[in-house]
Amino acid sequence: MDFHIERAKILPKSNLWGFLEGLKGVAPLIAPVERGNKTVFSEVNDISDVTINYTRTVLPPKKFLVPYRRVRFTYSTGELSFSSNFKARDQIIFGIHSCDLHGISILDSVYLKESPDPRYLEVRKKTVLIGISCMPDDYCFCLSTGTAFPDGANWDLFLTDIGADYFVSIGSPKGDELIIELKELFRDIEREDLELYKRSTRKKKEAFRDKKLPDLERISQLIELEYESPVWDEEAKRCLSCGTCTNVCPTCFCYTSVDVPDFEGKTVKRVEFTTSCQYPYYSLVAGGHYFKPTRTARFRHRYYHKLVGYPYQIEKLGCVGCGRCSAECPAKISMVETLIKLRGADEKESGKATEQTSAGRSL
Amino acid sequence: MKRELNVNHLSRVEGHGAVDIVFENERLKEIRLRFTEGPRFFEFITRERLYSEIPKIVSRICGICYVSHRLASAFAVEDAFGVKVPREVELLRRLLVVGEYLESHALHLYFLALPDYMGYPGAIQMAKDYPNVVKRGFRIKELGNKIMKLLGGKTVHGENILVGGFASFPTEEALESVGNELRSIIPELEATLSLFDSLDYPEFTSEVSVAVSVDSKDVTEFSDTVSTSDGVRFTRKEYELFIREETVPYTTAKVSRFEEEPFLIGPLSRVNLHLEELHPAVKKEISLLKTDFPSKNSFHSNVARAVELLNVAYRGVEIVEELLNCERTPSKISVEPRAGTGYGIKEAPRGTLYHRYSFSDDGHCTGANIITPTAQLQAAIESDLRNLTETYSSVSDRELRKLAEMLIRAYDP
Amino acid sequence: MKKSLEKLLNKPLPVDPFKPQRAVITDVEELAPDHKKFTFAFLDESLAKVWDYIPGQFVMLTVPKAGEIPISICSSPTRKGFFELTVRKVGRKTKVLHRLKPGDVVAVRGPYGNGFPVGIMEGHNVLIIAGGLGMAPLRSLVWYILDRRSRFKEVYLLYGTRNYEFVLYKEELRRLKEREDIKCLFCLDRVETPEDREWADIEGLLTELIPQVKLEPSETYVAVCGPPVAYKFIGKELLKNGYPESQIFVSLERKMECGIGKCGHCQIGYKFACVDGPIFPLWDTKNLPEML
Amino acid sequence: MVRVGIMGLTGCSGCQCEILNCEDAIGKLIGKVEFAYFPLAQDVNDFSEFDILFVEGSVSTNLDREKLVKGRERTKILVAVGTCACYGGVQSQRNDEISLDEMLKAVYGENKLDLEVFKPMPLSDVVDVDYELPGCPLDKRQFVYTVASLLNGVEPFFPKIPVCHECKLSETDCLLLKGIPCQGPVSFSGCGAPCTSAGVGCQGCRGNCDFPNFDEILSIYRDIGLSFDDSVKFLKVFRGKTISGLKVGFSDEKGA
Repeated sequence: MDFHIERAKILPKSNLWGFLEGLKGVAPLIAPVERGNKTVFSEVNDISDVTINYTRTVLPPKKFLVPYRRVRFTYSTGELSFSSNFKARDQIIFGIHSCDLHGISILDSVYLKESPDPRYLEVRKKTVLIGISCMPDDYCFCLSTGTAFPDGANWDLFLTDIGADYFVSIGSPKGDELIIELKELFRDIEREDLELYKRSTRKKKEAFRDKKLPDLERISQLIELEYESPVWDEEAKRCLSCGTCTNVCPTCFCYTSVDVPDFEGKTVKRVEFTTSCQYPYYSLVAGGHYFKPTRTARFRHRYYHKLVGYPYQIEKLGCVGCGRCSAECPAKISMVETLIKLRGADEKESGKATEQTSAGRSL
Repeated sequence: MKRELNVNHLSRVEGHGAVDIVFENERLKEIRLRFTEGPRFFEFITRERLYSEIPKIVSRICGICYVSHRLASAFAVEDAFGVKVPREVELLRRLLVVGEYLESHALHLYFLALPDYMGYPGAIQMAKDYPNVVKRGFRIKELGNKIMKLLGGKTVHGENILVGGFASFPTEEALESVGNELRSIIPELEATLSLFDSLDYPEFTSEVSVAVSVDSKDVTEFSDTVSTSDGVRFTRKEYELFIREETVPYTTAKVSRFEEEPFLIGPLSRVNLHLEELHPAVKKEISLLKTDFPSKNSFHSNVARAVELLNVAYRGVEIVEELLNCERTPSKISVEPRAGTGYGIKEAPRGTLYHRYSFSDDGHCTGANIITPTAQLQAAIESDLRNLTETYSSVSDRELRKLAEMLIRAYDP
Repeated sequence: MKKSLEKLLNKPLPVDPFKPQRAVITDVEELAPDHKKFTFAFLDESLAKVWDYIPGQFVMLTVPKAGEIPISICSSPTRKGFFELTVRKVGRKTKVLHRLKPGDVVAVRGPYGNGFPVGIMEGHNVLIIAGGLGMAPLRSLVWYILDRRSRFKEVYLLYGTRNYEFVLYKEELRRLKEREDIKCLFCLDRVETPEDREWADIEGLLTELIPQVKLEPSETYVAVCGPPVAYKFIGKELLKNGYPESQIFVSLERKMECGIGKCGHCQIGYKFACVDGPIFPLWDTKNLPEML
Repeated sequence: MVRVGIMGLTGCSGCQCEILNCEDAIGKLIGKVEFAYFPLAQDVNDFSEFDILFVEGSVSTNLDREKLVKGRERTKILVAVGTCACYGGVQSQRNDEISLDEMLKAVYGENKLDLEVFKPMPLSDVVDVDYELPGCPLDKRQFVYTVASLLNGVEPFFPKIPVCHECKLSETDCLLLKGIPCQGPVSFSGCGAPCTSAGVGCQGCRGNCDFPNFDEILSIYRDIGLSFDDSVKFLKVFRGKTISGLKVGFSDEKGA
């Protein structure tokens, strides 16, 4: 047979545990594990804890790239010499869904495009990302955001479930090296595998057929033009400003930094902690002026930043359709519903088109 | 001629207390132990609240023995609604008590009482010369805190202690680690016991003749009945019939009496009453002490406290072992409110604690009564103070004042 | 896309943009109640020689123990070897800064932000409108222009504040008023004391001074800095007098925490005040609804 | 030496105990500060002058008030520790429902006390308070951070963000979504969300976050089966006077 693809391999499902064991031998392994009724990304010691068929984790894998609380520097008060004892470690994050891979690629742009953050870059260089295919639940809308499939090259390996096997796409030299290291677990691709792989794409898209999806075409302009829409007030009335939506978001990156001196007054830590645009203090300047004084302003700001701000700054939507913000919202506010309401009467019409346009984008 | 000896602010006690010793013509006329703590109306603020809110609210009566208040109120609510908790819940509650005693007794012994006998104003100052002794106190306290945090959710006012059980149980690994730490703290507790046994306590014989305690072999066990040293037994329902409370104008705590007499509760009372039921290893330790139990010297409360510390640690190890082999149950059983009154009693570190609540059929509290150890001890302490003043009639005012403070502290009111 | 991402990750570790440079306070001057001007010099002399900035840019100043604050530079880049910051005591960090004395060491990152488009302004008239503490960043622009006077046409400075007590850079501005190459018009909200009377051209608001400016609007660039509430009225008045909105630049205050578009606090609509601003053309206020 | 005082008014002493639990911090402080006044821990106490005075408990009697006023006069910085000192504590939850006389009668009957008694109130009703560290009990880390900051002449920084922040970042299931009453979205964080991670709803012991949305939280409680009255009582336990007069339609102008 002359059929030969170097950019992908087949991992029989029975070899998955061996593969995970192998990964763990290379570097600390982070993977989804069950905790209570939820799934979370966590470092695993025992690979039997790893859960493969999960829908979404509470927090995105972002927490292993940008910790929620981190010390940027320590400085001495006398000499004022700044030092960081931060050292990135090698790590492998396994089991990332496509939306979260896209989320990481957005973070890459934010942190690395201009004034790159050396700390993020160091972590990112030492991190191997291994994705896995998934099926949507009621909160997912990645088909609308164009993030249902792993495009781009910010990942190293991606496992697509094709029935008895995983179709393993190789995204980077680092990914390739891992495959070579564990080559006895893999086999070459055959024509049928490729057919199954293509079918899996269709299968995921079909799973969205009966779901409510927002139409995101021209969304930036829509949001700008609907700035005064009463929909914002209606939705914001229910908003608790609790910050859950931004804390679980794979692309949110805002933080506040505070200098914390020690008792002796000799050294000071500059601590950065994740924050949320939904908190009033976020826009409070010294002197007591709130730039986003109302709940509506804060609520709208999140949509504005995700759907207008990101496209302006990094030429991508800031939403990857993972559904976390809706799934975790204590007030059950849904991003999809809000966007559908904003589009109003036109939605029915353009909703039909969604399927075609998104499909065009994703394949 | 009238002469008054006052201690206006009792230090190293929880809360606010003051003592007046009044002499007239060189004869002792009156002793007043005043608790000047502002009233907090707990019997009132619990009213109209849902039964599930009660333990949380009354927990705030005391920051040191919050576990006792939460459990006593949970017992009362469970009594009113006819709830029986599974063995696992009961064992975890008992383990919680182990934590509470470790924290409370270590705090009292090392930080409130010990400086008196070592000649320091407080443990912070004592730490400079005796860092290891203070460290040991911290270590015991820390383990107590750890247990309370693990089971209760927080070190102080943990919200995980609910009517019907707990919102969540600890993991087996966490329990195992508690068991190991309890085992490894035992030498420290033995050292504590011999330290407190070796201190010079003032010669003193209390005239309070009746000792009262909940009927259980030790503080980590719960019971529905109370017994006294003169052989009377009564149930928790009858508590208010036997222990009578009255209000006196000079103190915000109410004063309690048993058969019109002051009575003793707390560690010394418990050790005296249940000497034979202590853990065998503790009994062996006691036989080596210079302090003789049962003791009538109220200052020996401190030794009794050290005895209890060691005892709860041994019990804790047993409880953890049983827990690890226990059948898994849901952490909280469902509670169906109904109209009625419930009673709860529990041995708090300072003494017997009593809670009573009445509920409407939808589970709202319609009435409450709480009798705290401090209130019940007031009469006994006053009696002891009178006795002390007479015993030490020849010492200077300064010394008498100091002795009075030490005596009151021994009760840890 | 694939290529650009690879490029991002293959970058060598950059110079840490979060790491500040040490600078010593060489002078502290009390300008008005709660307003002080600090003069700094970098401890690293080679840095001091090359460190450059544009009027309207800001630095992130580390006040030891208290934290970082964004402050506009009020000195002109035409004068080398030092830089100045005027700070009002208003929050927990500026309180600590106000306690510092000459000889104390702080740390500085920057300059950040876009600054005024001085290159584009060259060859045109410049109208500078300052309200209150807004005089600080504009002082930088004033001296930049005066030090390169020949590159600009007519220059006006309008400055308004509460009363004489709150006038910043009193002596300096007095001397400016005597110069021929810049026209200064001052107003005060309240004229009560003799000093007020001596200082103010009018009692009233900056908007009342605008009609007095004798410049060809289409040939003029306008730089405005002051309290946000004033922008609406000043903008309206400028447009009424024929100044094109693409030639009016306003400086906006936001809660910058990182200075380099990473922390998010300074977002205005879809823009970041720290990288896209803090100087924005008035035209942007139409598109950034929360700007003013 | 910096002179520190730790004083308790009407409360449970839980916050002072929690301060005594800060073993590391106390160890480091010895030698840096002088505990001039700390009656819970020492019997030699000097109330003459302080740099920093920490006050626990609510003002409930004339003795509390006198002590507090004197303390305020004698200290440079006054820090209210714990929910009682910040908002009035659990004892003030029914202040707006009933008169003091009725309260006294319910507990003490017809008997009179020697003390002058008021409805329990927060320190700020009586004197100026520089900083508030709420919590029942206060949070140890916040106490340590506050002391460290004040010793360095810097004001501590506590943004009033909701408990959900810390809860969600520790990947705890949202209890409201599970039908368990929780005050996380309207309560001031800083505690590390220990209650929600144990599966108990937040009880709001640290008081309000900035601009709490009570309307929405009440409607969520209604959806999970709590009556309006019980919901309001639930919210009132720790909020003292900061919530008195809560009714539907209550919302802050600015945060609305």
